[in-house]
Amino acid sequence: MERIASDTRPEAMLECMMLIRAYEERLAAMQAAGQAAGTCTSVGQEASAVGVVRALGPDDRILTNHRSAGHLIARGADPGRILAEVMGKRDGYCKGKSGSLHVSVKELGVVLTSTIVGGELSLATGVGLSHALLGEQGIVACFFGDGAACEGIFHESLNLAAVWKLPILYVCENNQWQAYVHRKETMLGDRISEWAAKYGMEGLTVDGNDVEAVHAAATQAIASIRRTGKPFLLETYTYRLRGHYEPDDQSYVDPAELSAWRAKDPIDRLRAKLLTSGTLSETGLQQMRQRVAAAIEQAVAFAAASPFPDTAELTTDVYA
Amino acid sequence: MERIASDTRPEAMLECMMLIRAYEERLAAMQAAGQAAGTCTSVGQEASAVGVVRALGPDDRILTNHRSAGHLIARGADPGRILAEVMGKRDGYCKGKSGSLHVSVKELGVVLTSTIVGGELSLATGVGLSHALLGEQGIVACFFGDGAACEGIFHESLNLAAVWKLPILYVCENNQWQAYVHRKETMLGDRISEWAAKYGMEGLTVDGNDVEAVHAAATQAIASIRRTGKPFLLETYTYRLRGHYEPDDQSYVDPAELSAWRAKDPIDRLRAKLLTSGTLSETGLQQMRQRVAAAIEQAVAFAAASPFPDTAELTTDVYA
Amino acid sequence: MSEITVNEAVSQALAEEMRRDPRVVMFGEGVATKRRELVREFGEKRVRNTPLAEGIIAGTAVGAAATGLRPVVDLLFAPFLCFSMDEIVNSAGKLRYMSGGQFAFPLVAIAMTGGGWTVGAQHNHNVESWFVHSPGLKVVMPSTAADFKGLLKAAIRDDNPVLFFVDLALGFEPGEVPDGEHVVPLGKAATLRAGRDVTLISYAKTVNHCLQAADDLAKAGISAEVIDLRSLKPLDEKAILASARKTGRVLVVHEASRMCGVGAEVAAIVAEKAFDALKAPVLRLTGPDAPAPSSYVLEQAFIPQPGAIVEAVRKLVVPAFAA
Amino acid sequence: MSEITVNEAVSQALAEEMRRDPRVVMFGEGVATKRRELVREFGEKRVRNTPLAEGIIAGTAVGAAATGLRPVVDLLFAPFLCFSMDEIVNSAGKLRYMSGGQFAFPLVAIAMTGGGWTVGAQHNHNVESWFVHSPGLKVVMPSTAADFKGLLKAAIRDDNPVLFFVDLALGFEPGEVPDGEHVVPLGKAATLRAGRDVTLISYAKTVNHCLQAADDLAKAGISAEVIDLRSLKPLDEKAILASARKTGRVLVVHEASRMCGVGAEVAAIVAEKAFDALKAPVLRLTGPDAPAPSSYVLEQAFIPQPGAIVEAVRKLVVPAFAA
Ligand SMILES: Cc1ncc(C[n+]2csc(CCOP(=O)(O)OP(=O)(O)O)c2C)c(N)n1
Ligand SMILES: Cc1ncc(C[n+]2csc(CCOP(=O)(O)OP(=O)(O)O)c2C)c(N)n1
Ligand SMILES: [Mg+2]
Ligand SMILES: [Mg+2]
Repeated sequence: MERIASDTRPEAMLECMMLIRAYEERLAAMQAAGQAAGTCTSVGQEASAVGVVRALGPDDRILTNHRSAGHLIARGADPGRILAEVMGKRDGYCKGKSGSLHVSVKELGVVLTSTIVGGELSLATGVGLSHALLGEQGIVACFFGDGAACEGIFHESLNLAAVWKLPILYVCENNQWQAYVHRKETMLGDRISEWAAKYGMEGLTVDGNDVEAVHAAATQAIASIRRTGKPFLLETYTYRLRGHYEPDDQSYVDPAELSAWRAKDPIDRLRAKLLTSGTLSETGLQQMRQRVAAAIEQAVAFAAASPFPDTAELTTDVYA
Repeated sequence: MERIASDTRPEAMLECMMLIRAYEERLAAMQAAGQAAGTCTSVGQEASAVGVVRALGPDDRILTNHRSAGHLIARGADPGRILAEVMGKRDGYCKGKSGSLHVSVKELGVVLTSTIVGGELSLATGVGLSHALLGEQGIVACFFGDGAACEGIFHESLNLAAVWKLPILYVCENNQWQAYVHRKETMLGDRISEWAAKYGMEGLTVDGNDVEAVHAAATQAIASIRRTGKPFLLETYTYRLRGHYEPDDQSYVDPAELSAWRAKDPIDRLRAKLLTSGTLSETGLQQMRQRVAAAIEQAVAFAAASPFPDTAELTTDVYA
Repeated sequence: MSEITVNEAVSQALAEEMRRDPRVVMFGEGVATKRRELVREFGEKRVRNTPLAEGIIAGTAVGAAATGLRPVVDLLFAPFLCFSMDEIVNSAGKLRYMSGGQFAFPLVAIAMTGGGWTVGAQHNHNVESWFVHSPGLKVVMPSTAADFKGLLKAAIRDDNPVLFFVDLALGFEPGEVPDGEHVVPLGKAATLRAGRDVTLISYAKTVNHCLQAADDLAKAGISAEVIDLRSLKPLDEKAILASARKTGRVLVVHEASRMCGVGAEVAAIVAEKAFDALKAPVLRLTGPDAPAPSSYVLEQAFIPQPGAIVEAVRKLVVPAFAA
Repeated sequence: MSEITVNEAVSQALAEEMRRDPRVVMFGEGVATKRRELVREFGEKRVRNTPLAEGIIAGTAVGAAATGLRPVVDLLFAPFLCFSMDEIVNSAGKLRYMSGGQFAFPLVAIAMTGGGWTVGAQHNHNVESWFVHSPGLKVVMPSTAADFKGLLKAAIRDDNPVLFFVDLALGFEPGEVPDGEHVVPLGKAATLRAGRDVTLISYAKTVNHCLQAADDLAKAGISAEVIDLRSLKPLDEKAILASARKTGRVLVVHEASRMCGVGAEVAAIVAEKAFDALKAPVLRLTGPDAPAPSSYVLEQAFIPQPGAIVEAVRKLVVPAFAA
């Protein structure tokens, strides 16, 4: 039985970000060692994931993209089952059938991880319609990248959501990269949230490396959606600190830009703040690190121990 | 041999608009009588077609949509050959293979009439790229509707044209209708030109029922494109006075809206103005009417006399 | 029984299923304008016009289906499906599997196609085989008013995504439809005429051409069995093979182009599984490898006509009769 | 002859054709990042990154092709072609015809697909048969480094739109490629191994599986001919039929799903035109009717493997050998 995580204390959000980071770095290391298939990490973007997801309620639903481990873990998904899925094991959330970039978890309200860039945008309106028509309480959070904002489906999705007044929180994680292409090569503007006005939708850009700011902005946006029923576009301005798809030597990345953003690491930032303010002690931090490390060891052991699916699974779950 | 029309005197533009109107009304009558297949007319929108097309030079290229008769005739296409195409006859511009909604005329620089809504938007950037890379002088005019502006390809096309600085005049003929759906059901805003800014593109809305205003705006926009190499979005705000696809009883149209727009008929307007100012005499107008009527009779006779294609044509022109 | 047209059969099916199940919703470009009676009965929330954007229309259906609704979307003409391929193929068809069975996608996408209205290749393209080839989807393409009604009802009740193709030349065709509840199961072919010498296998409007050809063949003493596939996926292999084994001669007829069409699949199945019963090569009579022309004469030449079917059958049968 | 990988063969073909013809341009998501050597040699105008938008990438290629350029676009993974279907099918494939021959569309669209990288069904889907079914397009899917080079060069020189599919498991496969100009004509199959008892017809990675199976079969005294189709459209009917007539037994093998796949077309052609020469049913061995799974064990089970090919051939051949 899955449990939706909901702790919004800064130290809980810090620990969650640390868990995401540890999970993804471990996975990247395993991949480099040939122990797991390639994947996309969200290193550097943990504040965006945790800040938004922890602002959601239990009835809300989530759709996300290929860089979804942070959203999943922030929602309470088990890193062991995520990793088992990445490794194509039977205990993965999707029985090993989806693999790394498409983990969905119905019990947690995670309808979709789409590795078709924009797939989450195309389904979100339908989930929003279900919420609107079936009298459900929750709203729909749809995470997508700045790259997805270049796809036509972005335009179609936002326009329809605005016209039909669907309860959708669009979250554009503007991490400056679209695989191997810098965002500046693909659009002339700088702020994707500004495109919201065109659809008659509210939009806002927030510092995506400040989890408390993200959380506050998301909370406000969600309140507005619950009140009005109308969609909202929140942009978390951030940076992809690792490569697009592991392994990736980032040879195409401007080192100056990269190190400028490294200096804004969202985990370092919150940790420093909490230590300085005394909210977190060094011992407390030490215990966090140990809990995170233990969780990762447990996850790796779980995934490693999980068997591969039976080949009979090849053709099950195709049709109802 | 086709001749590109270029006369921009108001009375020439009036006569051209009258020719378009006469052509389309005759075609609609033929369709009602079962003598021709269905088609989309541009009745009420002639000023947009003539104002823009007559602002183009001989090296410019045109891509347009299903409501293209006005653009074709304004460019100098022969109504007889257009009609022959609509009727599926051998002397149609496309040998009868395309039919009513897809007439292209290479010699006139008309690369495409797309009946896939948005098809013209998807090809326009490529034509623009050819112009930019092959050192050609001309710019590219791409006509599309307010409905096409809802398709994702609108977003993709404008964004790419802006990023690559392609010499494209996007002309959105905002006629308030998208087949059987009023534009207000499909978007919250009112001006499509305002979407241009989002792409870092210049945009402008002009009264689409005033041919001189349209011509002036297009001339200015084209000059800017020739000077800067950058795209421009011009919106001609107008109204579709007949139904979507002949025959169409317009039962779904608000009669008050329709009659308000009928009062702004672009042909009546210019004619009244030219008569009042003395640019055109009643006799001159009478002669115009006769020329137009004669041209239509000739076109109908030409199309009627043209044979159907040989069935061997079924499989020619598929591959090079 | 009452006689209604194919279009009326479709409208009846929609209304009945919306009445039966409040989760059924319908939307698309102009749906609310063209189906005023549905709006009147079920309200503007369940019957909607959309912006002109096939991608998000289909995507909205997929997302809605995953979370409790049972959408029916009208995508107008089959070539416009090109703008919905990601949503239909990559999402609707794959996400049940990719989620390990967590989500279901009960939705119906309706599209018109086929020659008869001289609308040209951007409104007329028989692409049903694309969806037969793609996993997770079902595909239906009826030929009679009764089947339009019964199969559309079954499609709406099915828990999988179903492509429902309407051959546009059939819209005003009248046909007898059983009164009361009438549901035709997906995956069952119909034998419209029994015969001994040859099997004609088809779907959509060319079924009628096969029936006409069978009449003509009967006059020439050749007894043709006519099978209407109705469902292209699941495909009724059993019915195909039973008839092929019975007559030993098979001609597959459809308007879609030949290469990798449904006819290729039927021929391949017969060549594999009824090989020992075959008395002649398996033939296909299909539209050519060309875009659909607009000109009426070319459009008619594109479609396999009864005369061409008779001729093809003669090639199959005459050697045997001559022998 | 020099030994290079498939990826190198593709790069060589691109560079050589861009050198030969200044109208050849290349663009797509990350093209300029990943092909720095082309940018260096031909400049940023001819080798471009694009925004992440497959529709306009393909559409730009179509418009450019109509007006004097010869674009090559990289659409990355085959499932992303779902976002380019309108541009490829409705525009590139149809507009020559719909314009009555006024415009030509010389362009190449490259896409990767196939199992081997465990990337799952949204990156791996063999949809080549969709394009074979659609008019006005050509389709190529090579298996050897030499053919990758030679066919890509031919595709770039062709005046029609060509879909060029890269089986991604083959990227690092080495192979002998003739030195100097090497162009392989579209539409010609290659007989990679001559045999007497059975014909194995395949394309892409499963050609290698057929060759391995043929080795094993040879040890069992069964002589298998192996044909690599290379071009799926135009399809080399002559080569298919000649071999079918020679051996009388045909097995078609591919990774794409069975229904309405290229195997169905090949089987249907054989069943029609080599009927009298057939000694056994025409068999197909294909991927299942399921999305491509990610898990390595399932992904391998999805792909027809040499062992399964041997088994299928035994079914075809043994009765005859036993008799
Ligand atoms: C439709 C589609 N096109 C291309 C790709 C290949 N691809 C995967 S991720 C990616 C970049 C996405 O950029 P963005 O949306 O900004 O998300 P980010 O990876 O930066 O989180 C690309 C091009 C894809 N998966 N799907
Ligand atoms: C992709 C696509 N979707 C739907 C249609 C059906 N259709 C033809 S014209 C039209 C309305 C187009 O509206 P707009 O772009 O505003 O042009 P207008 O007809 O008003 O000139 C529609 C929905 C089509 N031809 N192509
Ligand atoms: Mg990004
Ligand atoms: Mg309009």
